[in-house]
This record gives sequence, structure tokens and C-alpha cells, in this order.
Amino acid sequence: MMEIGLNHYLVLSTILFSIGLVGVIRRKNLLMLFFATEILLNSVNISFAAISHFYGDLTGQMFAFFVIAIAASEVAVGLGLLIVWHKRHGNIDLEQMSTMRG
Amino acid sequence: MLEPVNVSLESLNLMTLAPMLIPIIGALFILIIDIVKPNLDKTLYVMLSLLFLLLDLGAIAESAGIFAVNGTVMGVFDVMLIDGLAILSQLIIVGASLLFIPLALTHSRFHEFSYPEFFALFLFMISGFQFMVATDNLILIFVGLETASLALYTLIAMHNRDKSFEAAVKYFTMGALAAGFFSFGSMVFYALTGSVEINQIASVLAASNYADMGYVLVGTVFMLGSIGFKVSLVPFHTWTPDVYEGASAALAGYMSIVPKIAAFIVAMRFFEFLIHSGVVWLEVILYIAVVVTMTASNMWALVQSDVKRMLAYSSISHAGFVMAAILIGTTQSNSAFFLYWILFSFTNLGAFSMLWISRQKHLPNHQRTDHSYDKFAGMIKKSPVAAVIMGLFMLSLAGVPPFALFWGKLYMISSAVTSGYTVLALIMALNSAIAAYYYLKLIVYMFMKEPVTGNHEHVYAINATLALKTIIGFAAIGTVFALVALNPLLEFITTFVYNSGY
Amino acid sequence: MFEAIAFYLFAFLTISMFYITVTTSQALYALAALAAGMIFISAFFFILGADFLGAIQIVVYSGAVMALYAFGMMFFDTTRDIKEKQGNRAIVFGLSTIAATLVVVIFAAPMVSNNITALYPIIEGAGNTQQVGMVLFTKYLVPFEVAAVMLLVAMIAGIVLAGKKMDLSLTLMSDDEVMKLKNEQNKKVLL
Amino acid sequence: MLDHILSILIFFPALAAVLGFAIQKDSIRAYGVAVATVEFALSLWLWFSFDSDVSGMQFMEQLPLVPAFGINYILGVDGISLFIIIMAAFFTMIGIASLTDTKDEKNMIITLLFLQMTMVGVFVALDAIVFYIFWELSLVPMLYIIGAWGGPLRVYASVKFFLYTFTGSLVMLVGMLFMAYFYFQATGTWSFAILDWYRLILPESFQLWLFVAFFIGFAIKVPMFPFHTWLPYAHGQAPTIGSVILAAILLKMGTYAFIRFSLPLFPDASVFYMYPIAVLAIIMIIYTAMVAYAQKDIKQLVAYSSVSHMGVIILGTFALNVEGISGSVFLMIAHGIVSGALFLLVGVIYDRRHTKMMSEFGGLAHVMPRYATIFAIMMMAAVGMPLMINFVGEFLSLLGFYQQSHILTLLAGIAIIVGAIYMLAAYKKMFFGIVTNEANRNLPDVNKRELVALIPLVIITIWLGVYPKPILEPINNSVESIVQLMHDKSITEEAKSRIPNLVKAIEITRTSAQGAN
Amino acid sequence: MELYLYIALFSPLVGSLFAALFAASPKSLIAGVVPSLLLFTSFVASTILLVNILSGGDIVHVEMMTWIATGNLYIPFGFVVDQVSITMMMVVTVVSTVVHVYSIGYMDHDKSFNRFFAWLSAFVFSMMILVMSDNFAGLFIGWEGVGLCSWGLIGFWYHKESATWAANEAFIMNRIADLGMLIGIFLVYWNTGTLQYDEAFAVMPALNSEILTWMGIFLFVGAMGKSAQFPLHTWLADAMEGPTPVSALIHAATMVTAGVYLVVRANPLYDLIPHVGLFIASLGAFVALFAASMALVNRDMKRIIAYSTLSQLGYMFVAAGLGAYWVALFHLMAHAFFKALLFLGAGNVMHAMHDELDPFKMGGLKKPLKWTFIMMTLASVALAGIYPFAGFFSKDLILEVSLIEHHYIIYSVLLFTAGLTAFYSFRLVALIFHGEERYKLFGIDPHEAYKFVLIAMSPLLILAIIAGSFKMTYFEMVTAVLPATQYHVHSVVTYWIMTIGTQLFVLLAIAFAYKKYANNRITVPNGTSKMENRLCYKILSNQYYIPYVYEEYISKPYRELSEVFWKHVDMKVVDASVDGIANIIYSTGEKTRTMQSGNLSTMLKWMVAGTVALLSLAVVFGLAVRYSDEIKLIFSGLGVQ
Repeated sequence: MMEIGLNHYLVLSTILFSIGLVGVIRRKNLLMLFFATEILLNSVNISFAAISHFYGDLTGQMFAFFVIAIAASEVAVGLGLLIVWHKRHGNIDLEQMSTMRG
Repeated sequence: MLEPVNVSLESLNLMTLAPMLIPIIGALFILIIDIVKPNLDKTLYVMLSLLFLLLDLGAIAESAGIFAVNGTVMGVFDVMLIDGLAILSQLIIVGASLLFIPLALTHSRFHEFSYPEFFALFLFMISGFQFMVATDNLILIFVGLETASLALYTLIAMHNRDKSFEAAVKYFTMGALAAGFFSFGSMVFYALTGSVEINQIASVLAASNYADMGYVLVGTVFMLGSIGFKVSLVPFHTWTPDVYEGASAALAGYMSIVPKIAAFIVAMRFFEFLIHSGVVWLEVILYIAVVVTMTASNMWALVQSDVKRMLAYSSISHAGFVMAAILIGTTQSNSAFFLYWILFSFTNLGAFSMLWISRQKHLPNHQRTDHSYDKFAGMIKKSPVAAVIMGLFMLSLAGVPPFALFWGKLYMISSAVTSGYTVLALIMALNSAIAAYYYLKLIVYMFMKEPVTGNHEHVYAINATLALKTIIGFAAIGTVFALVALNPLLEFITTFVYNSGY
Repeated sequence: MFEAIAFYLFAFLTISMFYITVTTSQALYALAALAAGMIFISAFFFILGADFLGAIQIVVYSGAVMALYAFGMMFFDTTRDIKEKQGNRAIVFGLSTIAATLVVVIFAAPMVSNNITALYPIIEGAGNTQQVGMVLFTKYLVPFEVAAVMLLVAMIAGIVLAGKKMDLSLTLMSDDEVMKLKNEQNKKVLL
Repeated sequence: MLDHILSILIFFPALAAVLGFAIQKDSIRAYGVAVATVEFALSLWLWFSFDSDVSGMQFMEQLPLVPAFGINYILGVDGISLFIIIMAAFFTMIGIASLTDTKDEKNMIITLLFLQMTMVGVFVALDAIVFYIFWELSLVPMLYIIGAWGGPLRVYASVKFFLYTFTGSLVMLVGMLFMAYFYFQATGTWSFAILDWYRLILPESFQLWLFVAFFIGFAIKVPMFPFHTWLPYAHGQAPTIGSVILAAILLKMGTYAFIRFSLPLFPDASVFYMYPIAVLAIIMIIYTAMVAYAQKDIKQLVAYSSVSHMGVIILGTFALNVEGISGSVFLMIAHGIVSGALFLLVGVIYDRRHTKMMSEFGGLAHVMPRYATIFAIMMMAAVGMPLMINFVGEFLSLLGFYQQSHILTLLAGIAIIVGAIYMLAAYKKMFFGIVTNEANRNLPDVNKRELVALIPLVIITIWLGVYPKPILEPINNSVESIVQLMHDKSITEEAKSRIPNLVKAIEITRTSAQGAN
Repeated sequence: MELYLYIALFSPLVGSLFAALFAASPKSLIAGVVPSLLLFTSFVASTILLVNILSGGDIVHVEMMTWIATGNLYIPFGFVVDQVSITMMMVVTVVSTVVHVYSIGYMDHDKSFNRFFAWLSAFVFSMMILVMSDNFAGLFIGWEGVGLCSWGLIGFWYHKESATWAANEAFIMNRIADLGMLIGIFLVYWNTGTLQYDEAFAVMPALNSEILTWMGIFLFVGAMGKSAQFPLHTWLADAMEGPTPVSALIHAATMVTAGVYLVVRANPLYDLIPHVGLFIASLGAFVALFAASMALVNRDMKRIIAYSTLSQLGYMFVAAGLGAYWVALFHLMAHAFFKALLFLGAGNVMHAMHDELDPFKMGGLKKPLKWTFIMMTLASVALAGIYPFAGFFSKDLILEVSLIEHHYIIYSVLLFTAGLTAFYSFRLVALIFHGEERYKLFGIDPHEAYKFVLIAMSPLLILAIIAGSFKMTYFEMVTAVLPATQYHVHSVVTYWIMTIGTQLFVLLAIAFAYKKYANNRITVPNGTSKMENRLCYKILSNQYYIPYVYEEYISKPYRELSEVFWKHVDMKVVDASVDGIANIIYSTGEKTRTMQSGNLSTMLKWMVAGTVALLSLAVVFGLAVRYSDEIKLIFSGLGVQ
């Protein structure tokens, strides 16, 4: 228990990922929804770093690095989209966003 | 201390990078032109993009030549991978893009084409897809995927109306979730094998004889989730109809081809080794996914009242159909996949272009959506040539011989038969029949109904310019006379697929 | 021992922070919790010897990303309570529970094959940043460049979407209006 | 030119159709008639140059299409297909010539010419995929004809027609792919050439499955009970010309395919499934005849009668002996002529009264004696009056099947009773009695344009009934070779005994012929 | 001689086609005269052929051309003129020539005069094919051909509902029998390898008797239809809706005897299967009585004669069934003459009476219709079998045959029937020609037929009187091909007792008929008299309720079943299941499209749900793999393999 192994990190990462998933499926406010997706990506980074550490391999850190870059880019685009939407509709509630269906 | 690294330029094989660099350079070029002299006409950018894409095509042809001589080539620290799959898929990507770009030259003005950024983003997106298919490194796949996706979200939104924003947001959000899945899946495989290269993963897993089956399965689930999202497998497909409806018809047609082929290549690289090494679960799951995707989306397509949405569901169904290639996983099936997709891209782009040229800016009162079936009622009377061409595309999509897609279906079903997937072959065949129902619906509207009063003659070609007509003509010729090109195409594809070891 | 304490401490902190992020109805709390969670995650990176990553994490997330979100929040005026209709709680609850349990259960199991040979081994003695740089600019040069392109794309996308006259939709205007607009603002507006 | 006459026969109408787009609306009919006449003349020339004594394929053409996958453009004609081709050309010709004034005449004629291409294509294709192409493609013009010029339910009818047959043929396509795969396994090369497949002897279990796959495709096309329900709709809603071609040619594709594919490819399966199919055929014959009797709409009645007659064709085909198969091939032609004529006749009255309800008529023999006469001749041909074309086919089919089963033939023979019942009842309703409906009082008798179509059919009906030899002889030669092939290929004892070995049998023919002289 | 054969065969066809040319135009005499002349030509040619045969010439056998040849099957258009077929040819040509000429007068005022002759000559042609063919298939052609013409002629007055109904009934009933015939032909072909009479009969003795029995039965089923034997007899009475010359030619003299001809023609077959022959004879005897009984009370002149025909056909079948083929054929010939005469006479009466058919409404017509009266009386005498008329020779011979063959029941039935025959024949004559002139009540002024009509009938009258004298010549001729059994009652005494007894019995019956019906008290029955309310009268006048039974239990159920098949089976089961599949697919799509609610949150939930589902499957599978050994153990413990 006291010996922290790879599995500990993996479990932690998974728990965080699950929290992210919960966020994704229960959030209706788009901004908060984006927070949840950030959690998803971040949680995985922990695992990458941990695996990298335990295997003594740098690839994991590389992956995490790129994931961070991706997350950052997504924020930019996502916020851009939200701004456009908000300008038009004055809200960012996804419940309002269902003109297309069927 | 770290050793300094000596790298010889030859060992980098920079040639492998050339096809992706060309569109990036082109995009930058466009941006620079815009900075130097703003307010230039879209025709300039269209032609520039065309030129760069042609150059890109040349570069791909070059690498095809290299592949034909040397076989699979790795480059730039073994990140880039030029094999048959990469070349074929890049050909499709660039080819479809070449067909798409002139569609910007519409008669009416649409928002997105007034931005040079549109073309820059478009070229960036192409390079993103090219990176995605020309590597087996999950990191590069991921980065390429995101580059392309982010650009695509923007392209959709730039159509600039409520529906397109809605579409972009939906696509974006689900894409973010899919990205999460992808990274999680990659993480699992990295944890298992200490590598993020698919070859490496395969060999390590094989060496351990799949001892950690549980982990492999979890990783596969998440990869399936993210790739399934991209290729729109049920139940990860939900974005597709909405996004296609929200995007401009041209872009929707484009989306039904290019992003999917990129994802398919990844799926092919990733899943086939798993299936071949006896991950029965994946086989079962893919089987179910293929069948459900084909059938369910066909059923949904049946009940649509808008042609574009119908085509969206139909392209989901087609995706399910070709997913069977990955399930079957033989050289024949993979060749069939490429054959199918090439023929599909002609036909589907053609069909969407037909919608595109009839896109009205303002809907008349009797029309609830952009491309409702009613709009096409009695088209044969008003605009016979257009109706016949649209009819041809529909027949081709339905798989009526000798039009293009029939040959794809034929070869695909044959590959299923050859590999003993008899029931699957039957299901595929019967699904084609269900699909025929909704394609026929449009034909029925076009050829057998009386025209709606108030539709002008030119409504079906309201957007038409020479460029668009040329593209449609090109697609139509490709659709009708596919038979002529079939043999060389098939031989070419088979050689490339076979030599890549798939 | 120290590692274990640090792990559990930060694990608890990140989990609670992220939990707050996804459950609170105050956007501000959520944002703050998210930022805190990000910083706590960087602690793991430091524990695991990925110093560079840790630094990046703090800079990019807690700095750039959070700043962006904060701007966004101000723009959207979401500082007050957010009312979210919760449809079917059972589905949300059920799905999340199953997902969490399954994955955790699987990952709690030890991996059988642990004899992984590192492809890019961490070399003792060299600084993490140095090593990362070494790998990043050789092996991962291409992804790195592509990431650069990606950021460029994101930037352009952000500018186009948020900045460039998106509130005036040519798509929705009739052709005559477009032409008029073009003549009026001939040299000034991008058309 | 003779070397490529089959290709010319296929593509001449298609080319003409494409050129037809450029023609003025007023002149299109003349153009259509001209093209169809040339096509018919070509088909007659084909017959003229056809060597009746050769049992195999003639005028073979071969061109690689997709050699990598064994798809080749192979054409050829034998006694079985020859006459159906001629009939297709003939019906297109008289169809266009007798076309009454329709809206969008130009579209109709162009569509008909395309349809002709596909019809000829189906019967000359010797490569399964080429066959399949034409087979499927033929649905499209027909869909358009029914859907655009049909009655009130035309959309439903046309879509049903298309989807039903399309579904069936897709299953058949899977069967074809299997067949090609077996060929590939056996020889190492892909081939869809039917003649190549003929050489392949399959184990019985494979035969049974493949037979079913092909059967579904063919049975829907024929259409066999219980897959027949599309037909009454299609016929009921189609315009006259559509019904004529559908009944005369398109339905024959199914029965032709049975003879071209099912029998020689799967002789053992054919024997195995002979009884079940015969039972289906008998249900078709009797049940559909009864349903026909219940009809109120004359066209539906003729449509159901088509199904009933197709049952006899199927029965003859599955007699698996020369008499039966020759009879069924002959009956295909006979039924084509007769049902085509009947549909034309129904069209005549429909043009005048715009109704097909028999209750609307009565006493037509008073006002339209010529029409009544021709109708009577065709009706009598349909009920199998000797010295008329149908009888030869029906007689031979039943005669052939009698060898396989006595009791089933007896049941099938009820055809001649039930057929007479509904036909005579319909004739009585329409033509006999006194004119009750004022609208019928002044109907004009058949006009010249209609006679142009009908008189040749009457002549053929009687000529071939009296002297079937010119057609029967080539058919017989080709059928003999198929039966011999089946006998040689069959592997089970049952099949060997069921399918006659002709080497011996031919001698008997000689002696009996001599004896007769 | 072949030339004469072709002339005999094809001149009716030419006549028919000639008349058909004018079919749509108004009456032209030439359309009647030319076919009659051509038929006369045919008659002359037949006579030449007869003379040739009689003078010991060869049987004329020609093969005109191949008809059907495929596989082993070889059917030519072959014709043979032998002793049997020449008999038939003579009967056919004589009667039809007479009928043609008669019809010129009879159909004088009919607007479809021309069409009538087209049909009539076509019928003769078919009949000639039937009798001249040298193979079963040719016989079948003629068989169906006469059926067709019969349909056209019964329904000649197509504006009459009853006529068209009767036409269709006749056709369909015949079709039922034809199926039997067809099966018989198939049996012949598959067992003998040929359909030629001579070859097939040559092979038959070698065949298994079971097969021969079936062959005989099926061929006889064919004969039953054409000759209207029970239970396929109802059409014949209804067929009287046709013009009377048609009844005379088709439904008395020629077509209905085709069945007898078939049995006679197939004598080598029936000789091999005497038990079938006995059955035929028994059925014939039954029909003779059965039909005669119905004739007793009928009130329709033509129907009475039709039942009489039926009864006489029964006689012929008795003879044929008992192996006395030549007797059957002889009676056929004699019957043709007097029965045709009877019908033509009836036609005259009808003409005079403006198509009135109820003899009760006539009476006392002997004055206005003197010649007709004479002819009909003589024909009835012949029918009753009074010496020395034709009927005596032929009918008594049949009685003798049955006696000699020791079929006493048949004999007594036939004897009794002979009495009935005499009774109803003279009942008819008495009602029409004697007694009070009841027709006056209906304001009719009857006229005798045209002279040439009467003259045309005279050959028949002569033949009806003298045909019996040809007996020996005829016997010698036909026994060249038919079994030459001489039927002589062994004891002369018995012979005389029998003959005289029969004659007396018949005369008594005639006397009774005259007594009852030739008086002035006869009134038009109105359904109130005591006799009419008797059960047996009702049964007889309703034809034993057989048409009713057919209508109620065959036609109606068939119609209803057809409706059910169409409306319920075809539409609601077969078609509905096809549409049902489509509807299921469609409605599944319609129901599940709500999955696409357009709500982003739902979409995300679907994605997560999909992943979770896959994960669960993965866990199940992973556990199954990991614990596969244990699972197998458990399963084997449970007894699952």
C-alpha cells in the first residue's frame, strides 16, 4: 500500500478520467462542459508521466506534452465557437442548441 | 551528459515529408498574400489552393514511385511512414480535395469563401489528414488528427449561420470527448508495451502472447470509441447528421469522404493486427458494429425528410459497410476498401455537389429545410439533365450496376465471401437493398412527382457556375464510366495494399 | 514513504478539485477548482521526475488555458449560479458509476508483462528538460512542427471565429445586399 | 459485322437513345420506330445467320473488363436466348409503334430504348457480372416507366417492383460471388464466365446453398409464389407499354436464368429441390388462377394469369428433361407473345374508357367486334388452345414434368381448367351480354395503329402454334446440350437417374421418327 | 387419294376462313353458300375416299408436316383415312352439309349470319381433324378445336346471359375432362415413347396392366367430358341455348360422339383392359337411363332431345365398353342421322313458334308444319327403334350385345330405357303436333320453313330410314380394323322373342305417350297440377338437383374461395408480410430516430454509453478468457458439452 507503483497512478488517472466523463455527461453549460474535457485530457497525462517514469522511457512525457498542446489549441477553438454562439444567442446552454434533430 | 546527436540528412528521408509540407507552405503563402494585399477575390485563393494540391498530388505520385521501387519507407526518425496505405489514402484525400475546392466558386456568395483563411485552414487540414495516414506513431496521428479537426470545426462554423455554429459546437464537443478517448486508449497501449508506434505495439503484444488481454481490450475499447467517432460508427455517429446538415453541402460531402478515410487508415493499421492476432472479442465487436451501423443508419435514413440528412445517414451506412473491410482484414478486403472509397468519393461528392448547386439563400415558404425532398419534386420536368445526373448518383449509391459504387460493393462483398463471412456478405447485400429504398425515394420525387408550384426552373442550378458544373460533370463521368478504369485501379490498389503487408 | 504520502495527498486533492469542477453550480468555483486541480497534477509530474512537463503544465494550463477560460467566463457572464436542467439522473449516475468501476477494476489488476524495454530511456544524470529537448527535436521533430501548425490553426480559428465580422453573415444575405456591402466598404472590409 | 452483332444489338438502342435527346418532341416517335425497326431487323438477321444445328453458343464475343477479378465482357447466343432477344426487339418495335398519345412521349421512347438495351444484354450475357449488370439495370427504366406514366398507385407499385427484385438479386449476387470464389479455389483464377462455371462440379452441399441464393433472385423476378405480389401492382399501375414489356420480356429473365444458371450449375440441387419447386409452381398455377378469377380489374387479372402461366414454365424447367425444358423455353416465348398481346388489348380499352374495371364494361362484342375477336383469339391462346402458340409450350412442359411426377402433373394440369375459368368469366363479363353502360355505346373499334401491333401478334400466335419447328428446333438442340451437361455433371445417383442421358435417348428419337415416316 | 384427303380436310377450313372474312360485315348470302358448297366438296371427297376403302383400296395415311419435335417426342400432322375414320368423316360431312344448308334458311334473319358460318365450318374442320388424325396429339387438337367452336356456337347469341353462361360451362366442363385426356396422352407417351396410334397400340400389349388401366381410365375421362357422361353431363342440356342447327350438328350428331370415337379408336387398349370396359359399359347404361328419366318430364323441346342424345350416347358406350366397337360406331352413325333430323325439325318448330320451346304451348302444329311433322315423327320412330328404321338395327344390336355378353342388368336397364325413349320421344311429338292448337293463345301464326330447308333435311330423313340396311356392308368394312365380333343370339327363338318383345314394349310406350299427351285436354302446366308436385317429378324436372349441387357446392365455393384467396390470403398474408417487413424496417427507423434528439448532452451520453457497453463486454470477455478453464469445468459439471 505504501509502495506506490504504476497501478496506483493508473487507478488515479482512471478515477480522474471517470470524473471527467461524469462531467461531460451531466454538464449542460458548454463552458463547464469544456472544463470536463480538460479533465479528461489531464487525467491521462498523469498516467503517461507515470508510465514514462516507471518504464524509464521518455515517450510518455512526449505524449503528455503533445496532449497539453492539443488541449490548449482546443480551448482556443472551443472558446471561439462559444463566443460566436453567445453573440448570436446570448447563452451557451446546450439545451438551446437542438434545432437539428431526427 | 547526453551525447550530441549526429543525423545525416539522407537518413532522414525528407522526401517522406514533402507531400504534407506542400499544403502547409501553400496555406502560409495564402496567409502572407492576404497580409500583403487584402481583399483579393476568392478565385485567386481557389486557384492557388488547386495549384498547391496539384503539387501535393505530384509529391504523392513521387512517393508512390519510391514505394513501388523500394517498398515501405520510413523517414524523419522513423516517424513518417510511406506505405501503400498512406499513398492510396493520400491520393484519395488530395483527389477529393481537388474536387472540393472548385465548389467554392459558387454563383451566390457564401460567407466562408470570402475569407482567405478558409483556404489556409483547408490546406492545413489536408496536411493534418496526410500526417494522420502517413505514420504509425500514435502521437503524430493524434496531433495530425487534432490539427485537421480543429481546422474542420472552423470551416464548418465559417458557413456562418445558426445551424453551422450548432453543428460546429456539437462536432467540437464530441470531438473533444473522442480526443480524450484516443489519449486514454493510447495510454493503455503505451502502458502495455512501452511504445506508441503501432508496429512496435503489435510486436510487443505478440511477444507477450497477449498476456494482458484485459488491458488490451480496454485500450481497444477506447480506440474504438475515438476512431468510431471519426468514422461515425453507431453509437458514436450522432454528430454526423447534424454536422452535415449544418455545414454547407459541399463541405458535408467532403466530410463524408476525407476525414473518414484518414480515420479508416488508422483503424486499419490499428485493428487489423489485433484481429489477426486473435482478439476474438474485437472481431465480434467489429462485426456487431458493422452490422448495426449499416442497418440502423439505413433505417434512420429511410425516415428523413431532408435529402442532405438522408445522405448523411447514408454515408454512415457506407462507413459501416467499408468497416467490414477492416473486420475481414484480407488483402482483398483492404483493396476493396480503397476501391470502394475512391468510387464512393466520386459519387458522394457528386451527390452533395448537386445539393450545393441548388442551395438557396432564402427558403421559400413551402420548404422547411435547405434540401427537403419536396424541393426536388418533378425535377425531371424543370431541369432534366440535372435530374438525370442526380438520379445517376443515387443509383450509384444504391449499388445499381454498372455505376461506380456497384463495383465497390461487389468487390467488398466478394472479399467477405472469400473469407468465409457468408452471413456478413448477406447482411451487406440486404442492407444495400434497404438503402436502395431511400435513394429511390429521391428518384421518385425527382422523376415521378409533379413539380411544386413556385419552384423556379433555375432553382436546381441557382448556384451553378462553370466550375461547379465541371466538377459535377467530372463526378458523373466517373460514376458512369467507372467500369473502364476499374481494372487498372484494382491492380494498382491491390499491388499497393499487398506490398504494404495488409 | 514520502512519495506515498505525497501521492495520496495530491490524489485526494486532485480528485476533490475535479469533483468540485464537475459538480458545482458556480462557474467560478468550477474554474478555480479546475485550475487548482491542474496545479496539483503538475505535482505528480514533479514527483515522477518529469520536471519539464510539470512546468509546462503550470504555464500552459494554469496560465494560458485558465486565463482564456476566465476571459470567456467574463464574456459569457456566467459568474452567477448556473441552472442546469438535469434530465435523467439515473442515466448519468448509472453510466458514470459503471464506467468508473469497470475501468478502475481493470486497472487495479497488475499488468502481467512488465518487462518493457524503453525505446527512449531516461538517462541518469541528464536533466529532464535536456532529455526532453533531445527527444523532442529528433524523434518528435515532426509532431512538434505539426503541433506548431496546430496552434497556428487554433489561432487563426480563434481570430476568425471570435474576431472577423462573423456577426455579419454573408451566407444569410441576399446577393444584392452582399454586392451593396461590398461597394460601400470596398477597401475596408474583408470580402 | 456479324462478329459483333450481339454488341451492336445491345448498344445500338442505347446509342440511339442518347442521340434521341437531341430530337424534337414531335418527331421522336418516328425516330423510335425507326430505331426499333432497325434493331428488330438486326435481330432477324441474327436469326438468319444463326446455325440451328449447333447446340452451343454462337456469335461469341469476348473482351476483358476487369481481368484482375475475372470479369469479362462475354456475349453469346444459343437457341434458348435467341428467340427471346428477337421477341424483345419485336415488342419494343410494336410497343413504340402502337404507343398511344402519352405525355412526355420523348422521355418514354428514350426510356424504352434504354430498356431494350438491358433486355438484350441480359439474354446475351455469358458472364455472370455482365448478366447481373443488365439484370439490375433493366429495373431502372422500368421503374421510371411505371412510376412516371402509371396509375394512381404508381409510386408504390414502382418502388415495390424495384426494391423487391433488387433485394432478390442482391442475394443472387452473393451467390454469384460464392460461385466465382469456388471457381477461384478450384482453378486459381477468378472467373465469372458462365461457360467456365459450367465446367465446375460442386459438392452437393454447396450446390444446395448456392441454388437457394440464385433461386431467391430468380424466383422474385419470375415471380414465383409467394414472391409474386409485386407483379399485380406493377402491372395494375404500369402504362400499357410497360405492362407489355414487363410481361413479355422482363419476367422471362427469371425463367431464362433458371435454365442458364440454376440447372447446369447445380444439377444435383436442381433434382433435390425439384419437388418443392414443383409444389410452389403448382400453388402458383392454381392459387393465382383462383386469385385471378376474383379480380375486378381486367389488367390485374391478366397480371395474375401471367403468374399462373409462369408456374407452368417453372414446372417445365424443372422437368429436367428435354421435352420439359424445351417446352418451358417455348412457353416463355409463347407467353411473351400472348400476355404481351393481352396487355396491349387491355390498353386498347383503357385508352378509350380510362378504366380497367370489368364491371364498367359488358357487351363490348356488339360495339367492338374486331376487338372482341382479337381478344378472343388471344384469350384462347392463353388458355392453351392447340394450334396456338401457348399450347405447344404448355403441353411440352406438362408432358416433360409427367416423367418426374404423375400426381404433381395432374395437379398442375388443373391449370388448363382454372385458366379457362377466369379467362372465360372475364371475357363474358366484358364482351358478352348487352351494352349496359352508356359510355360504352359508341366506342370506336380498334384503329390502325393498334392493329399494327395486334395483327402481327395474332399471326405469330397462330403460325407458331401450327408450325413451331423453326423455333423449337434450335431450342431443342440447345436444351439437349444443357440436359446432357447436367447429366454428366451430376454426382448423386438420384440426379443421374432423374436427368436423362441423351446419348442413348437420341437413338430412340431416330427410330421413332423413322417409324413415323 | 391424298389429294381427296386434303380436300376433305381443308375445304371446311377454307369455308370457315371465307365466312370469317365477312364476319364483321352485315349478312351476305355468299358467306353461307360458299362454306356449304365447300362442305359439299368435302363430302364428295369423303365419299370418294369411302368408295376407295370399300373397293378394297389401301388405307390412306399421310404425314403433312412435323408439328412438335423435341427430345424424343415427335408429333407430326399425320392423317389417316381408315375404315373407322371414314365412317366418322361420312357422318360429319353429311350431317354438316345438311346443317349448313339448313342454316342458310334458319339463320336468315340473324345479323351475325356470316359469323355463324365461320364458326360452323371451323367446327367441321376441327371435327375432321379429330377423326382423321393418326395420333393422340392430333386428336387432341381436334378435341379442343371442337370445344372451342362449341363455345363459340353455344354462346353465339352472346347478348343472352344464359347462352354465354352455357358456353362457358360447356367449355370448362370439357376442360376438366380434357385434363384427364391430357394425362392419358402423357401416360401413353412416357410408356410407349410415341403418340402415333399404330406404334403406341403395337407396344401396349407388352405393358403392365396397371399402367394400361390408368391409361384407359384417363383417356375415358376425356371421352366422358366430350360425350357428356355423368357426372360431366350438365353442360349438354344447357348447351341447347345455342342456335338449333348447332345443337343438331354439334350436340347431337358429331362432337358429343367424339368420346365414343375415342374409345373405338383406342380399341386395342380397351381390349387389354376389359374391367375398364365394363366400367364404361355400366356408366353408359346408367347414363342411358338417367338421361332418359330426365327427358320424361322436361318442358323444353330442345332439352328433351338433348337428354335423348345423352341417353343414346350411353347406349354407344355400353357397346364400346363391352368390346362391340363396331356396334357402337354403327349406332353412332345411325343416331347422328335421326337425331340431327330431330333437332332440325325442332328448329323448324322453333322458327315457326318464334323461339318458343315449351311443347305445352304448341299443340296441333301438324297442320301448319306438315313436312316438319312427318320428318320429326319418322325421326322419333327411328329413335324409338321401330323396325325397319335405322334405330332398330343399331339399338337392338346393343341390347343383343349386352345380353350375349351376359350383362343382364345392363340389358334390362337398356331395355327399360328403350321404352322410356319411345315414351318421351312421342310425348314430344304428341305435344307439339297433336291435340289442341294451344299456340293460338299466344297469338302466333306458325309457318313452315323454306322449301330448300326441307329439301336439305331430306337426305337425313332418308338416311334415318334406310341406314339400317347398310349394316352388313358396314360391318365388313369396319371390321377390317375393329374386332370383328358377330353378335348373334344363339337361339333363333330367343332372338325373335327378344326382338318382338322389345318392339312391343316400345310400341306400348308410344301408345301410352299418345294417349296421355295427344288429346285436347292438355293445358299449359302452371305448377299446380298434382303431378308437378310429386317428389319424383320435382327431382326429375330439376335434373336430380345436380346443376344445383354443382352451383352450390362447386361453383359458389370456388368463387368464394377465390375471393378469400385474393382478399385475405394474397393481400392480407402474402403481400402484407412483404409490406410488413418494409414497414417494420421503416417503423423501427421512425421509432429509433428519437435517439437523435439533437441535444448535445444526449449525444455525449450515447458516446459514453457506447464505450461503457463495450467496456462491459470487454470485461465479460476478459474474465471469460482468464477463467476459461474454470468455466469449462462448471459447464462440464452441468452436463453441457
